[in-house]
Amino acid sequence: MSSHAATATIDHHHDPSTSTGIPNKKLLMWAFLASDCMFFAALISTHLIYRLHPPADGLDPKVVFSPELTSFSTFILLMSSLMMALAVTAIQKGNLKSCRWSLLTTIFFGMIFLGCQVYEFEHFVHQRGMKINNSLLGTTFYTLTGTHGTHVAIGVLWLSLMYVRSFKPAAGNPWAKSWFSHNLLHVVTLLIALLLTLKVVLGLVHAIQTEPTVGAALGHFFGSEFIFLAGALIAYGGLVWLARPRGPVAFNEANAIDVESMGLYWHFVDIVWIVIFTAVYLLEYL
Amino acid sequence: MDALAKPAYLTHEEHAPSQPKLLVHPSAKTGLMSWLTTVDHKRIGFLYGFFALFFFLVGGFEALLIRTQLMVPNNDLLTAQQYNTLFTMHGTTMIFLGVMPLSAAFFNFIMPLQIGARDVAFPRLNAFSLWTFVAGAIILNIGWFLPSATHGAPDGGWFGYAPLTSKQFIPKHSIDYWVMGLQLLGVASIAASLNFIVTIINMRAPGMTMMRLPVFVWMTLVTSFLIVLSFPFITIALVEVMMDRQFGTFFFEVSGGGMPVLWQHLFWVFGHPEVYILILPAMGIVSEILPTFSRKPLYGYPIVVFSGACIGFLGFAVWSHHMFTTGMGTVATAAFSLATMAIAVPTGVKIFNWIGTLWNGHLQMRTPMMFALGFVWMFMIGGFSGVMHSAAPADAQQQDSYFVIAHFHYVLIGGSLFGLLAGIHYWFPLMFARQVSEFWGKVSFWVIFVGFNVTFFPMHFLGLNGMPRRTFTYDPNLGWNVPNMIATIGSYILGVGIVIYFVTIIYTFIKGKRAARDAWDGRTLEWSLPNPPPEYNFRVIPTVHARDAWWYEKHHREEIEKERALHAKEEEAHGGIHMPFASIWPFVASCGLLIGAIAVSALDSNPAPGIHLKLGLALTGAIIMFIGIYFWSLEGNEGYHLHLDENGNPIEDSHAKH
Amino acid sequence: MLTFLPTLARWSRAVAALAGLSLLAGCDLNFWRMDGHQSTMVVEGPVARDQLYVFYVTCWVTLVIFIIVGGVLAYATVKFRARSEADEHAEPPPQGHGNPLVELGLIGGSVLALVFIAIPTLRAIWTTHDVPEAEKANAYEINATGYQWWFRFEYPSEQATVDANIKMPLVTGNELVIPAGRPVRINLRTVDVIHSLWVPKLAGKVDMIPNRANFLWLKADKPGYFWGQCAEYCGDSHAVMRFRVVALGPREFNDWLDQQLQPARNVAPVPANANRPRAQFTALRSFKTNEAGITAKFDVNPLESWKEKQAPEKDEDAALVAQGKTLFSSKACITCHSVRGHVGAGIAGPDLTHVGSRSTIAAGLIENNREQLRRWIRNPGSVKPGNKMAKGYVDNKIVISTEEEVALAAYLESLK
Amino acid sequence: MSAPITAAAADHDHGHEFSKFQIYVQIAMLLAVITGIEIICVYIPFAKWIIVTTLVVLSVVKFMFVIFYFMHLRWDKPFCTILFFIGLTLAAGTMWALLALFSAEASLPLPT
Ligand code: HEA
Ligand code: HEA
Ligand code: HEC
Ligand code: CUA
Ligand SMILES: [Cu+2]
Repeated sequence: MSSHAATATIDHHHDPSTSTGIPNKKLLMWAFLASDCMFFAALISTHLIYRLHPPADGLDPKVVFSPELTSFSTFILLMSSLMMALAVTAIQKGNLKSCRWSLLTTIFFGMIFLGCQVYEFEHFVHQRGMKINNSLLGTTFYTLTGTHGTHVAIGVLWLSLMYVRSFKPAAGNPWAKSWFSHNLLHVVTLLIALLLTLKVVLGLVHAIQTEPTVGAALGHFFGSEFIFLAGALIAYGGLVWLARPRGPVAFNEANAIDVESMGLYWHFVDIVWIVIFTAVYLLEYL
Repeated sequence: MDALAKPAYLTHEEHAPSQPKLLVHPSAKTGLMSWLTTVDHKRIGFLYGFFALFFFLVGGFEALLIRTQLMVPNNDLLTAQQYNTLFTMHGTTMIFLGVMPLSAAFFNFIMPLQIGARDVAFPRLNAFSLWTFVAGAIILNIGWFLPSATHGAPDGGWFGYAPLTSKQFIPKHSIDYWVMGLQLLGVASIAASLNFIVTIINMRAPGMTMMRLPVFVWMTLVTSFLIVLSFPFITIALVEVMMDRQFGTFFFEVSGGGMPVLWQHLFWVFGHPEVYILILPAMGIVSEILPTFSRKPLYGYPIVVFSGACIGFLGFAVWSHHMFTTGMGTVATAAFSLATMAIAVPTGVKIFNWIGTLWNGHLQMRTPMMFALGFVWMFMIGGFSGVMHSAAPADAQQQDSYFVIAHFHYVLIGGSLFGLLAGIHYWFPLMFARQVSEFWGKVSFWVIFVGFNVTFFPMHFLGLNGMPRRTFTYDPNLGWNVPNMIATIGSYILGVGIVIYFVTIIYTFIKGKRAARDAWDGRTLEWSLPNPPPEYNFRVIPTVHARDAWWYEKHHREEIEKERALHAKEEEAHGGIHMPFASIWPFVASCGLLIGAIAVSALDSNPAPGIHLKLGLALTGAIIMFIGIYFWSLEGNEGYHLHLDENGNPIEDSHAKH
Repeated sequence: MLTFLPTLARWSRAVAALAGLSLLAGCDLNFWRMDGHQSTMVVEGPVARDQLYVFYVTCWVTLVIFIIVGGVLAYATVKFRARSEADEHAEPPPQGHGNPLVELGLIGGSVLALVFIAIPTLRAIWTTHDVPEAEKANAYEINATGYQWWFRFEYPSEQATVDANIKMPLVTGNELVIPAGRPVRINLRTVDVIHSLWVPKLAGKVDMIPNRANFLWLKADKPGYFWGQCAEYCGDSHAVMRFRVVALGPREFNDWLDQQLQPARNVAPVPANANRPRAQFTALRSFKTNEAGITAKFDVNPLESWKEKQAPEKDEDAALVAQGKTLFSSKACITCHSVRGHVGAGIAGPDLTHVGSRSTIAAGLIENNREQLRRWIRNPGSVKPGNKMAKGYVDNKIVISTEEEVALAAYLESLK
Repeated sequence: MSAPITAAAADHDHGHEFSKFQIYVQIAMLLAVITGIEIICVYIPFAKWIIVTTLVVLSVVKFMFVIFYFMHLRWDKPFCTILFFIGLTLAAGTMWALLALFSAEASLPLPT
């Protein structure tokens, strides 16, 4: 069930309480990812089959897609994967502070990716006229990338909860009593911060895509997004305040496996994107 | 439920933990709350079995209505609509709410005992699977109780071929129930299977190497793999249908370029592994029963295991044999035809090895053994008609005829169901500490056996004589009257047999005579336990020295005693027996899923305020689920410890968090 | 030694039960002759014959295996069973684990058996797939389209007269007339959901799938009348989506074509004073739901009975027919049905230009005669659940009196 | 894979802990570069099959780097790799079979 040793040095590649030495959670995650491969196989097959036989008057993806933005978000997702990997190494070495920072960065990158995707969808719908219910391309494209986006969103939520959880006070910490309500507040603030970030990212991308120069873009951006930017900054301030140290916490090396399995999920979402990026976007440009 | 009542030491007052109210662990050991919050794999297994048998009776009742309608030509007992609903629900119910959960009941109850574990790897995930399965069952059946003009129970056939399931052809909500119901069942099955995979791979007792696992455990493992790898396909396919119905997408919509045949591929990529999901657990059970009652190890254990895995994975390469008549072209047809035939080889290997197990044995003809032998015979016949289907040209005549109905009822009833009924009899003494009457057990077997054959054997002839399936009526001039009449009478006999079976079981459950420990002179670890097994299963985790671990222990008593005493000390030094806390949160999460699924499937988006209500309720469901999962994750891996003396009496019990 | 007696008794009881059953059913158990109208075992064309041949191979191979494996299983069960209570608790038998050589042998045997099945299977996959190369030139092409719940047949190579200068491919419904002895290649299409075209005596089924260009080929050895049915669940009335196939010799086929290519027939008006009996407006007896709409006529001598239908009825009442013809437009029938040469060019329902010459209506469900026509026109929904024509009645608020019913039936019957 | 419970294994790979940071960063850079190459690739006027093959190979390389390094399959018990590859192979195989089936002439949709 759970590992007995909580303080002694932990070998992160061997859990003596299981038959194989692989921690249960890790095994669960790998099995789930094997299953998730099949989910995406079904979705990608659907998309590709319909790309193989597009309806005669269907949309041309080359007209719809905008490769720059997608390349950018691909890059961001790769970087988030890097941060995730660093978070895992950090907690494995017991470096809680570094782990938290890496988690936050991962979350942040994840939000940028989501922001780009939301922007992309909105752009495709309103500017390029591709809706989920007006073309087969829209149908399969939005469903496939949307499912991936949902995976990212769930990942972000998971990361956020893990981040907040890392403040759970250890047994004996007097703060433990009031922690529960504090924890709720923390979650809510983080979610608000994330949503505002999303809004701001959207605004920024929009500005960059519509304005000819960087200066104009920034002007546009600050003009329209000022309130949200301010709100986001306040929320971040709140997060920093909520995260002030309050005695020993119940989150340490022993929790590395939690972070690690979450990381596996996150990386998987990343590699699915690697496939989607090639199969859905790049192949269209040949 | 006295038989399942827990020993007295579990009714202690809990220490009040210094935690906010919401995080206090439920401590009820009896009553409704204890069942809703249980994380004990045995209780969860029991609940799976209870619901499965209930739905099996419902599905059987539907079958009897079907048969009654077909008893005579041009019968008008049922309308076409009702009939179509009945066969759809009969198939769906039997497969997803009858046989699969009944198998899951055994996985839950027996598998951890057989590998010498105290629980599954993720007890609360297990509870979540159970309740999500119940939620799915509710959604599937909810249509019966709503107006049939706008709602109604599903009526698109159990494989719901597009585009019949589209809004255009079936505008009412019946299909939405089918989609969302199956979706929840998929979530439940995948979650449960992931749990079983981790449990089997990681929670084995020391010495229980993979090649010492009981065959039933192996089949659980293979089945679980099949589930996690095949359900995604139907999940995505169902998502696509749902999108088509709710958001006007074009996945299977011809006017937008969609290809309905894609649904068939996505469905059968799932559908064929699914039929092995239905049979492998039964094969596992039979592979336990035959050795026990032959008093001899399973013949050719490694090859039986290997062929099981082989069947499982070959099963992914044959799906298009359900589509021989969809005009796939010669090459594809030939390829799938040959691949399908190939499956007969590993399956045959199992049959041969079962016979090998009997050979030179001392066969004890007890009820479980009768069902197990019935399984071998009937499954063989069903398998042979499967091979006839696999020859594509012959199948062009058989597909969608009663020949298929005959084939799959032979493998499903004569196979899966016989195996599961055998399993109930076999493990009954262990589960409920009661011994089922041999006489009534055998009576029920023979009535079921005869009724089954009388029902389904004539269907081969019906099919070859051109009777298509899913027809609510037929003309009297086609030569189908007599076999149909016979089949219907047979189904009544079968019904009587089932009733005898259940009455016997229920009677035994309430008043049966107490069963001795190790009632059948068993071979695997579960028989080393007292009956019913205590909540912690093993006082001391056993060390396994041989394939039939308990048989070995029985023949090496002294050595084992010594080893056990030593290990007891060691475990005590490590803090005693770790038990997980009960938890209500998995149940809450499932309730959230249920509410969300009802919102998506039962509510109209228009007229006017509809969409708001729908979104609102869906969101409510999502939030409840989220809350459930959140609190569940806050609980962490906490549990308490038990300390027992040699006789299994508590020394003291303390709570410790982990 | 006599311990097997109880078993024997049990088995005898089982057999007796079976025998009793058949008595109960009150019929002779001749159903394994399997020679019904839709039999796949008594076949009349090369495609079905190839398929049957493969079936026999699978059947014999598995039967032999069944006898061998079943024999060994039965022997083991009887031979090694514990004879008594004491025997059960005796010293357990030797704990043998298996023998790889036996396993290998059995695997080899199984593979060999499968090769026996696989070879004819592969051969037949190719022969049943498409018209053989040698006969391609001689093949006759037909387009079949599935509708919920009836079939439309189109003869692309036959140009039928619509009026003086318009010609269109010949269209019929629910009764497929084909040349006997000639391969027929049928293109399979559907306008709504999946259907499947199945004439068991001529060929196995192939599905009609939306957005997919399927086809099947078949050949009738000699002239004949065949029963067919939709074989893929397609909604409410799937069970009663049937059709018939009529195979005719070359001369007769051409005669039939000639007749069909004509526009709808007009019944010559008879002088007003001619002393003809007036039609009798007998009330239609009330049919029970699902009541059979067939007589033994087509079972006994189907092809002859069909041929009879080709000639005009003897007691035609021109006035009544004329009245029916008017009603056919005024009652909105024309919105869904075509009667080539008369008013009416609807395409939602079967083409009725020569409906009088078909042996069945309502997609093979009921026989084409006066009584059944009236039954159908009065309440199509009760004959065929969910029927689109019934819906058409409701949508168009069509009400038909008994008198009108008779006239319409007379008109339809006159369309030979 | 079926090893019974053993005592905690020795600290076999504490050596590379230090360098992991660098490995990760290097791999991230590599992935970014490969992505760049891919994007450029599609505009190179070579035969289509060459480009497609290149793209597939490059994606697979990226894929493998992520699972073996970021997801540390490389340092984990081989069983994790086996487990994941069961799903991966089946997924790839099924996808391939589906695409092959739908590329066959019999599966062309009706011309519109
Ligand atoms: C428990 C479930 C189960 C099992 C185990 C099987 C097992 C098999 N099935 Fe069956 N099948 C179904 C459930 C199952 N099936 C269902 C539910 C459907 C219909 C779905 C629907 O349309 O609604 C179906 C439909 C179905 C079809 C499609 C029919 C059609 O719609 O046209 C085909 C075609 O190939 C088929 C083939 C097989 C084969 C070859 C096996 C093989 O695995 C059988 C192997 C076993 C043996 C052969 C017997 C023992 C072997 C020996 C003694 C060795 C020697 C034998 C030989 C060498 C021949 N099945
Ligand atoms: C495991 C699966 C399973 C099982 C066990 C069964 C069991 C039975 N099945 Fe079913 N069947 C299917 C799976 C199964 N079936 C599937 C998948 C289909 C295809 C559906 C489709 O086409 O979409 C099908 C279709 C099907 C048809 C074809 C319908 C058609 O195509 O038109 C028929 C017809 O005879 C039939 C009959 C029976 C009978 C008589 C039983 C009997 O064995 C049932 C025995 C049980 C009883 C007789 C119950 C006795 C109980 C009581 C009398 C008490 C009742 C009390 C309460 C309700 C509280 N089944
Ligand atoms: C809304 C459309 C619609 C209208 C209006 C309609 N029909 Fe029909 N008709 C159909 C359809 C559809 C069928 C095929 C029904 C089936 O077999 O499922 C049919 C079948 C028939 C048939 C049987 C044809 C065959 O070969 O099986 C006859 C005869 C017929 N209609 C006559 C009439 C008459 C007479 C009227 C007017 C009083 C009429 N129909 C009005 C749609 C319509
Ligand atoms: Cu058309 Cu069934
Ligand atoms: Cu199958």
